Amino acid sequence: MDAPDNTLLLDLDGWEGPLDLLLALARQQKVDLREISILALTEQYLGFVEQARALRLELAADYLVMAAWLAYLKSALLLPREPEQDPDPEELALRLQLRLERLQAMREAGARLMARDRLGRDVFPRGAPEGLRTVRHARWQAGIYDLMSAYGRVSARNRPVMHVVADRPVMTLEAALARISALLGTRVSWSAIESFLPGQAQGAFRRSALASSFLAALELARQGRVELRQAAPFAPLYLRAPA
Amino acid sequence: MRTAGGTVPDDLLRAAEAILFAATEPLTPDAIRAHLGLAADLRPVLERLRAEYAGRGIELVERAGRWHFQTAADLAHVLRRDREEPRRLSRAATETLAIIAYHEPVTRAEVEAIRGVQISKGTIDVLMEAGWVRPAGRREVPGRPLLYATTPGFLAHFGLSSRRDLPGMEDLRAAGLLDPIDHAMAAFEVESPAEQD
Amino acid sequence: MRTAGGTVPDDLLRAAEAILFAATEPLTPDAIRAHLGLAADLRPVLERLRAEYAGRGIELVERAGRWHFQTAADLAHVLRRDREEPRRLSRAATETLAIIAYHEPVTRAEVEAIRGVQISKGTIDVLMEAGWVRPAGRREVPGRPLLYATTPGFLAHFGLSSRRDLPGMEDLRAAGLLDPIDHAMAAFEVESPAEQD
Repeated sequence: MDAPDNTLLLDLDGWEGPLDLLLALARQQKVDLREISILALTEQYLGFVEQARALRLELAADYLVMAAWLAYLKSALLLPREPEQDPDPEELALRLQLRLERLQAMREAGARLMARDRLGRDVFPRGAPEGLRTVRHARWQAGIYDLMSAYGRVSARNRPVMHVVADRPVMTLEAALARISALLGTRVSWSAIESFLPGQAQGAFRRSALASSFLAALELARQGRVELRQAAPFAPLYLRAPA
Repeated sequence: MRTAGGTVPDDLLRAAEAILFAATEPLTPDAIRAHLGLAADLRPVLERLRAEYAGRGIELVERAGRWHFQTAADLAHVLRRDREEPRRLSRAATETLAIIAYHEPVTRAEVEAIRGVQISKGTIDVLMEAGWVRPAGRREVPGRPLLYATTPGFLAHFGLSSRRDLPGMEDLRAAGLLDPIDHAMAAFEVESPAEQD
Repeated sequence: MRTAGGTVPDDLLRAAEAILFAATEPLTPDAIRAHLGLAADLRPVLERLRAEYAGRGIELVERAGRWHFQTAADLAHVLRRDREEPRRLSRAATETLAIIAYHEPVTRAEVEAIRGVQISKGTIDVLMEAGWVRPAGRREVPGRPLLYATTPGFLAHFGLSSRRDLPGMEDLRAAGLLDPIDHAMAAFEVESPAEQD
């Protein structure tokens, strides 16, 4: 811990990752990154990691990964060149240098950006603009036909209307009661309710006759004058005279 | 844009201009001076700025000793952009308009009686906004309710030369518009108090 | 303050000036035209307005195709008085913003590759909250990572007419420093299996 830059090197909090540390080391070496010695940089970095170890400082894993990779790069650069070696260590060194250049370029670009005349800090928009307004108007549309039909609708709604119920073919409950009572005496066994309807009954009249006959059957059953049988809901309904 | 001559230093003029522009409220000359941090007499600066902006789209004005920029008064119309959107009149509004046209002048209560349904405040407003209906005095009965009538704009829009051109009841009947086809339905129709117009 | 000559009608110039002055946001020529309600070519109008204001305390500037008035940069010292300095961006956020601006659109992993370190989730959030960075679709590679790009607000804030005006853009491009990031150096790659995109 004799060299003054050691204190800088061990200030771990200041580094944003191994690449950042490498860039700082490289800039100590040369301002122009294109002229740095990758080999020297590698040694500096490995020396830094060594010192951290000696001080029992815990280094984040990515610093150690970088150290391992740089140790590999260093040995590849120092060993006699094998023509077919892949990847080419010189190329790896060049890429590392390019990465450092790229990071430095972006760091400088960020600083230049922040130093620009910034809106709201150095230059200002109008403090109290009147503002622009977009006013939407409805252009109401209706035609004479709309008007006529609306008035027709209102008038028709208010005219007195006489409701006439048309004469419809029905079988009254009384008729059904009389018919079933009369027919029951002629039947010897269970007969479906449909067989009690008039033979000529069709359509609405047949439905009316069926409804009334059903009610009549219930009424007769209540009076004990008929017996009803149905095997299941909606199954045929059978009638017979009580035994 | 700089006028020739004048004894006001340019940098003072520019600074005052920028301060007034960026200010969120009208400024007294003292307030401007405080920003500048110097003891200059601002009166000639402000007067010259005002003169330079005279006739432009922006002007510098003084109100009760405070100065501010504003857009020129005659350009107020360009700051407002009007957009027309065609919209169909609602059924409630169409019926109300028809009743007013056939029975004018009528009160709102009378319109409601004829329609058999209440009408919302907005319905008549829409018709007035459209320029088809106008207030036409008051009926001299207790409460003096407002009367409504149609406008010349109404006749123009519907292509009528006078109200006598409105189709009569016989015309409506002939056109099949009085047939009570769906009136059982209409009677059941629910109309909310806050009718959409 | 009117420059001599010019083929721009005065009323058009005044109207455009008032609209830009009253606007709360930078305006595109189309937006100005919509307010004017006419189909004029606004380019000469805006160019002439810009020329007329050049050197004044207020300037007309174009940023990302939108125009607005702002105070002249050299007057910052009189305007900054009693204004709060906007929050300083962290180093990570500053570098991230620069990388996005110079490389856009980029993924978070690409930003991390250049910086050689993971960036925390909050870093991009800060830039988006400032209105300078926006999501810009996804890269069609496995995982479909989100892409980020800058906004018109970024250009307006930093006084750039377009991304071509970014400081040193051409030099960096010529030096190959903006080329697609080479992922070959696996050892440098930041390991971020659980990348939040």
